[in-house]
Amino acid sequence: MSSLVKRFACVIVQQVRHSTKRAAGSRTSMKDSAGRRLGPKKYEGQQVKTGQILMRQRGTKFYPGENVGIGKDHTLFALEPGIVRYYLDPFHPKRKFLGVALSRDYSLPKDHFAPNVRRFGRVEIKNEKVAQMEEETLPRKQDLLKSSILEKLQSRDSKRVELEDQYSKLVKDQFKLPITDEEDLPLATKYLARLRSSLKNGFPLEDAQFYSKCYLEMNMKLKSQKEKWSQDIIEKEQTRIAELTTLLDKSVSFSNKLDLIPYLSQETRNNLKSEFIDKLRTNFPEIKTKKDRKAIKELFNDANRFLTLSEEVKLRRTYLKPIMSESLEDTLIKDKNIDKKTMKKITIIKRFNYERHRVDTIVRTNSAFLNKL
Amino acid sequence: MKRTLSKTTATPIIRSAMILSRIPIVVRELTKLESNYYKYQSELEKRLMWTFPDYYYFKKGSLSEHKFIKAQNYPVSKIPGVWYPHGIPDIKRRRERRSKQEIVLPRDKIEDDVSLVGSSGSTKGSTDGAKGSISRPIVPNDLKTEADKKGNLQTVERELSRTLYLLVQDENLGWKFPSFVVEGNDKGLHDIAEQAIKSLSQNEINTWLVSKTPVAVFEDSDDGSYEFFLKSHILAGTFAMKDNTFKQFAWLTKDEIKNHVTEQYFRNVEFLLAN
Amino acid sequence: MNNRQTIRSLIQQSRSWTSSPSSYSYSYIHNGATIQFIRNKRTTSAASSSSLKKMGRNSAESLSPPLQRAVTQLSVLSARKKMPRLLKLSNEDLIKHQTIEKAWMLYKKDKAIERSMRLQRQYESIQDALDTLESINPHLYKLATSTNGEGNGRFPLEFRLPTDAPPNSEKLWPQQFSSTNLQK
Amino acid sequence: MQKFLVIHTRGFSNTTYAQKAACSIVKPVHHLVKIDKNRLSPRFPELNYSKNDIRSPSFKPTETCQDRVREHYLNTIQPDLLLMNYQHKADIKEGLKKRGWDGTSPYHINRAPRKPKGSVAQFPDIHPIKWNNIPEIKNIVLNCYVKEAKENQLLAISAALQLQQITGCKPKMIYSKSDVPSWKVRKGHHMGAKVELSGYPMSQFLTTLAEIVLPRIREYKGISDKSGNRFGGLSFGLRPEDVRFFPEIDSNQDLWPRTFGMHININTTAQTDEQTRALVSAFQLPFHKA
Amino acid sequence: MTLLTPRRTFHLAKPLRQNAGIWSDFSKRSESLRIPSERIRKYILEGGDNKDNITLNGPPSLKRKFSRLKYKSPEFIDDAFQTSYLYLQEKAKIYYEKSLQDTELSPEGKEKYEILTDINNPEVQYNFQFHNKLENNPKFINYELPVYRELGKKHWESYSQMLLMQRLETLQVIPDTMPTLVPRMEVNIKFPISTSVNKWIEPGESLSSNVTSFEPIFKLQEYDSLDIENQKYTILIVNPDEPDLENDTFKTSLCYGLMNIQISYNDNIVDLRKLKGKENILMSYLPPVPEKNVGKQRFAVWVFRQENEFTELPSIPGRDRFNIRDFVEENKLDPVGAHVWRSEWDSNVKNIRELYGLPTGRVFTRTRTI
Repeated sequence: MSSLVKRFACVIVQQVRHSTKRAAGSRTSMKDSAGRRLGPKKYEGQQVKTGQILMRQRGTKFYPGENVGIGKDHTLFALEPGIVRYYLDPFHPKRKFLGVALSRDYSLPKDHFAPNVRRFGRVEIKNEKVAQMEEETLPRKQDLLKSSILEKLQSRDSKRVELEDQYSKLVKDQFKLPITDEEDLPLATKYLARLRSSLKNGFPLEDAQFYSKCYLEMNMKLKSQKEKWSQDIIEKEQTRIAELTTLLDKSVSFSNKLDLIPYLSQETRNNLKSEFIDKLRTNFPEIKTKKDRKAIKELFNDANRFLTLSEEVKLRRTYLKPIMSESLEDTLIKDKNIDKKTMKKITIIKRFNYERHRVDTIVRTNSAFLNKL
Repeated sequence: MKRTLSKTTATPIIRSAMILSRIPIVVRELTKLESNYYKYQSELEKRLMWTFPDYYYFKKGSLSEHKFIKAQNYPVSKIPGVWYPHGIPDIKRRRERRSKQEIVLPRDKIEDDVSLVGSSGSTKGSTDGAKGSISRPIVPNDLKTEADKKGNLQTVERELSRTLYLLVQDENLGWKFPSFVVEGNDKGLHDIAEQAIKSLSQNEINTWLVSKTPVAVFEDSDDGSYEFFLKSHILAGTFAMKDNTFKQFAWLTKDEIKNHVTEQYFRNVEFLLAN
Repeated sequence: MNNRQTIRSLIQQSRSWTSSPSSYSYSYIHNGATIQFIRNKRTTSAASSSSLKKMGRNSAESLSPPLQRAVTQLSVLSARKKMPRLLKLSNEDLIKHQTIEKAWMLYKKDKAIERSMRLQRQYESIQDALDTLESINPHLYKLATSTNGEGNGRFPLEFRLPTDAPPNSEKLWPQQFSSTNLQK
Repeated sequence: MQKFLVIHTRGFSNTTYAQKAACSIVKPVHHLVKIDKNRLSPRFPELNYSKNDIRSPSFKPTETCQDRVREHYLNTIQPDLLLMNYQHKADIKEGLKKRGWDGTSPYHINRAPRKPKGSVAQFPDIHPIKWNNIPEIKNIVLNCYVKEAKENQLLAISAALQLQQITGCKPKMIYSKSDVPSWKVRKGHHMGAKVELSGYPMSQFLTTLAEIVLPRIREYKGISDKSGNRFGGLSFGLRPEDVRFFPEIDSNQDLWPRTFGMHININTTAQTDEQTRALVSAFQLPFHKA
Repeated sequence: MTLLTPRRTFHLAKPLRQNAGIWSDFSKRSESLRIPSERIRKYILEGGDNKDNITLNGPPSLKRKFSRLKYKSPEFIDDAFQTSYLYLQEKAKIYYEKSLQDTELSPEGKEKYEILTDINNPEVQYNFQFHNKLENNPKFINYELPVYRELGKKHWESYSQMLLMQRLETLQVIPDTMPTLVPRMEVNIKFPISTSVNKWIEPGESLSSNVTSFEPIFKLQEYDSLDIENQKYTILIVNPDEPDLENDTFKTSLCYGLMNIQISYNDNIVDLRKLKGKENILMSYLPPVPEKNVGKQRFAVWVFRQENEFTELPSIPGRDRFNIRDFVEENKLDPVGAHVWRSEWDSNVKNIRELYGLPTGRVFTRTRTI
C-alpha cells in the first residue's frame, strides 16, 4: 500500500468528484451559529454612565458587585456612574466581581465595616414655581386618598373643637373653677382633651397627666423660640401652665367612661366603692321584680364615677345575673302538672345530668330570668 | 496505675474470685417519680390516641359485633336544644373527641366469676377458666416468693427484681465473693474459679462466664496477695456446698452485701454491682 | 399519594369510567346507581341514593369484597375521622406539665451521668486489673486476654429478659441441672 | 364561539421568573446574632414549638411506661458488653481511606485522591470499646416488599396494615424506584411498606419476636452466624407463615387470609459484626452456625 | 354511672404543706418569687382536687365559670406534678445552700447559683410566662432578681433581638452609622407626647412626621448583671441620610443626644422626668423633617454604656456632619443597644417646620442624574 501511495502521490492530490457527494463532517457542524459577541464591554478603570453594559456573558462568570445590576441573560450593567473595577471579595472567595466605584480614588471591595459610599444624585429645584408644582404632586394612590384623608381630619378636628367647647363650659359653669384669665381657658380645655385621649389609649393616670402637661410646655417653648421671648416670660408661662395643670388635676377627674366629673380622690373612690357594694349586698341580695332590676341599673348608672371598668363589669356580673341561681327555691317549680295559665309564667330548660346520664327538665318561673321579669 | 513487681523473687499469691450473679427475673420496682410520670404520660397518650377502628375487627352484623357494642359505654351524644354544662359533646365514630376513648372487651359470664376469684389472690385463677380466650383475666403472680417470706438467703428464688450475688463466708476472712488460690500455671484465672464453683456444687450448676478478662483486682496489703475478680452469671441449677471449703453461702443484693462485708471490701467492688 | 387517591385509583382499575369533560368531577355507573366524584370526594346523588334504598342496598355494598376490604384496611391506617381534638391546657396546667417534663429530663440526665461514671470506673478497673496481672504473672495474663474466637462473645439463650411478673412457682428457676445435660 | 380559559397561578412576586437572572449572592452580615426567620414570621406561631412541647399540634408522649428491654440493657447487658469487648492496650484501627498521590508527577497537584485499596468507598475507623461507645440498638426497620403487588396493588395495602398491626406504628408505603422489564416491575408502583421502630415500640417488637414468635416457628435454626453488614447492621427474614405467629395476627386469623413475609433490619452502634452479633444475642435471638 | 363522664377522678395526692421546702419559704427570698394570687398558687401547688378548688370547679386563670366547667385537666397531672416539684425542689436546695454558704464565691458564681435555684420553680415560671415582660410589674416580674433577668434575656433573644438585628442589617444601619453591634440591652421607643398613642415602635417602622414631632421616650432594659447604680448611659439619635449637595452624597446629622442617663433594672423608662435639664441633654431634639424627593430617611437610635460619668458634657460643633464613630471613640462609649425608625416627606412636614421655626424644605428632582 505504501508503495502505491508513493507511486501515485501526484495523482492523489487532486480530489475525485463523484456523482453523489457524501455529506462532509458530522451533523452538528452545520449548525454553527454566529458569535454572540460576549465578553467584557468595559474594562478596569474605564468611566461609565448609569445603564451602560459592562459585560455580556453566559452564566455568571462575573458576579454583579457594588453598584452593578444583572439582567435576565446575566448581562452586567452599571447602576451608578463611576469607574469600572474588577475585584475579588473575601466573603465569596470563588467568585469574581465586577463593580463600579463612585470615584477614581475609591477601591473595591470596600472595607466590610466602613460606611457605604452613596451618591445622592438629585438636584435641587431652584425655580420656585416648578418647586411648588413638584411639591404638590403626589403619587397616584396618595392623590386619590387625599380628599378622604382631609375629610377625616376635618371631622376629627370638629369633634375636638366640640369636646373642647363642652369642657370649657363644664369647667366654667358647672365646676366653677377659678380660671379667670381668658388665655387660660383654651389651655385648660386643650389639656383636658389631651388627658382624655391619653387615658383612652391606656396610659396610667400619672403618665397621662405628665405627658399632657409636657405637650403644653413643648408647644409653649417652641412658640417662645419662634417669637424670641425673654427668659422671664418663659418662666412666667411655665409657672402658669404648672399652676393650671395642678389645679385641674386636683379639681376634675374622669369617670371610667371618660366623662369629665368633679374630682374624686383615691380615698373617696374607695369609700364610695365599699358603700356601693354594701348597698348592693343589703338591698338587693336577689332580684325579684322589675322594680329591683330598674333600681340596680340606676345604681350602676352612677357607679362609673368611682369604679374602674373591670370592677364595674365584675359587679354587674355578680349582681345582674341573667339567670338566678337554682338555690332559690321559689324560682323552681317541682309540680309537674302545669296548666295553661302558668305556662306563660314559666320557662323550661333541658339540661343534661351527667350523674343520671339523662336529660333533666327544669321548670323555672320567669322571675329567675333577668330579661323576663 | 502501674504496678511493679515486688522486690521479693517469690511470686505473690494470686486468687481468682468469682462474682456470680443472678440477673433479675422481674422488672425493677419503679420509684414514685417514675410511676407517677408514666401514669401521667400514658393517660396523655390515651387522650391523643386515634379512635379504635372497631368496624375492622368486628364484622358488621356478626354476633361478636353485637357483643362488643353491648359491652361499650358509649359517650353522651348531642341532642339539639339541650344544655350541656360540660360542653357540647363532639362525637365522631362513637368517640368523644375531647377525651380518651374507653374500650371494654366483652367477656363471658363464667369468666367474670373467675376474675372475681382470681383477684382475691390465688394464682390458680389464671390456669383454669375458659381456655384460649383473649379476654381471660390475667392475674400476675406474687412478686414475693416463699424464700422472701421465710428469709431464706441460700436460694436464688428471692428478691426477683434485683440482681443477686453469691457470697460465701470464710472462716478467717468473713463474707466475700468465693475466691480460690491459683496454683500452677496451666490453668487460667477463669478456669480455676469456674471449675471450683462447679465442683463445689457437684456440677449441678450452669453458669456463663462473661469474659476471661478479670474485671477488678484487689491487692491485700497484709500478705501481698492479689485477688482477681471475674464476672459470671448463673443460668440454671443451684449452688450448693458439698464440702466444707466455706462456712456458709448466701445470695445477696447490693444493699445486703454492704451490710455483710467490710467497708473497704465493699468500696472496692461497689461499682461492679448492679443496683 | 394519599389514601383517598389510592382508593380512587383502585376503583379506577376495576371499573369502566364514564368521565365527564370537566376535570374535577367524574362518575361511574354501577348496579344502576351513579357514584360521583367531585374534587376527589365520593358523593352519591340524592336520586341515586334513594333508589338504592329502595333496592335495599347502600352504596358501600356496591364494591366487590376484596376492594371493600382494601378500603376498610386503608381507613384503619388513615387518620381520617379518628383524630381527637387538640390538647389545650390552661395556664396552670401548662406550668404543671412543664415542671413535670423538666423534672423528668433532669432525672434522666442524673441517672445517665451516674451510669456513665460507673461504667468508666469499671473500664478503668479492668484496665488496672490487666496491668497488674501482666506485671505479676505474664502467663496468666496471656490466658486471660486470649480469645478462642467463636462462641465466647455471645450471650446464652438462657439469659432471659426480666418480665413484668414472675412465672409460676414451679417454673421460677430451673433448679434441675446436671452438667451431663450440657454435654449432650 | 371559542372560549379561552385563563389560569392564574398565584405567585409571590409580580415579576415572573423568566425575567429574573439566576444569580444569588448571600450578602455578608455585620453582626453575630443568628436569626431564625421562622420565629420572626407572625404566621402559624404554634409551628414554632418543638415537637415535644405540649402546645405543638404534633405533640406525642414518648415515654409512657417502663421499658423492660431498655432497663435490662442498661442494668445488665451494658456492663457485660464492656467487659466482653474489652481489649487491652488497643488502639484505633484505621479503616480504609482514600490515598493521596506521591507527587512524582506534576499532574498530581490538585488531583482528587485515589480510592482506597480494595474498596470503592472509605471505611470508618474502629475505636476500642470504652464506657462511652458501648454498642446499643439504634432502631429496627421492618421492610415488607410484596412481589405480587405488581399485579394486585391491594396486597401492598394489606402488607402495610400487617406491619401496623404487628408494631403499632404507622408504616410508610414503598414504591418501586425504577422500571425493571424482566421482573415486570413498573416505576412508581405501590409495592409494600416499611416501618422504622425506635424507643418503646422497638423494645416491644423485640420481645414479642424473641419470646413468642421465634420459639413457635418449627425447626427454626436462628439467625445466620455470618450476618452483619460490617457497620453495625444485621438483617434476617421472616416467611409469610412465620408472621402468623405474631399474637396480633394470630388472634384475628379470619382477617388475615394471607400474610406477608418481611425483612427485619437491626441497626446498632456496634463497629464490627462480632460486636453486633454479641449485642443482638443478648435479646434472646438465637444464632446458628453455618 | 359515675364511670361514664367523671369530672375528675380524686387522687390520693397529699397537698404540699406550707413552708415545706425552700421554694415556699419567703423569709429570706424575694416576694416576687411567689405567685401573688393565692388562688392560682394553691391550684398549682396543691392541685385541682383540694377543697377550695373543687368549689371553684376549675383553673382560676379561666375567668368565666362556663369555661371553667368545660375545662378538663389531664388525668394524674397533679400526682405527677407533686413528685416532680419535690424532686426539683430538692435539687434547687443544693444550689440555694451553695449560694448562701460559699463566702468566697464571686458575684457571678453566686448569681449563677441563684438562677439555678429558681429557674425551675413553677411559680417563677408562671409569673414570667403569663405577665407582661416589656412593661413589667415588679410584683410579678422583678428584674432585680437574676432569675427573671435570665428568663427575660432568653425571651428577648427568642424574638425581639433577632427582629432588631435583622432590621438593622437590612436597613444598613450597620455599617452606615456604627460598624457593628453586639446587642446586650433591649431598647424600645414610644412617642407619647406628640400623639398620645400608647404603642412601642417596631424597629424599622415608617412613621409620619406628625408622630415624631416631639421627643420619644426610651425603655432601656438591662439584662446583664452590673453595677447599675453607677452605670451611666448615652443615647444618640442620628440621621445618616441628610443630603450633602456639595459632594453629591449623604451626611449624618445628630437629632437628639442624651448623656449621663441613670436607670435601674425595673425603673428604666427614660422620659423628661428622668432628665435633669442641661446635665443630660447633649443636643435638643430636632424632629425628622425630610425634604421632598430625598426618599426614606433612617433615624438610628444608639444606646451606649459610658465608662464613667461626664462631669462636663463633651462639646460638639453642631448637628450637621456629626461623625458618630469618632464621637464614640473619643468619649469611650460602648454600644449596647440600638433601634431604628424611618421617615419620609409628607404633607405634615410643612407644619412641623413651621412649629420649630425651620426654613421651608428644599425640593429635589424626582429622577436621579445619570
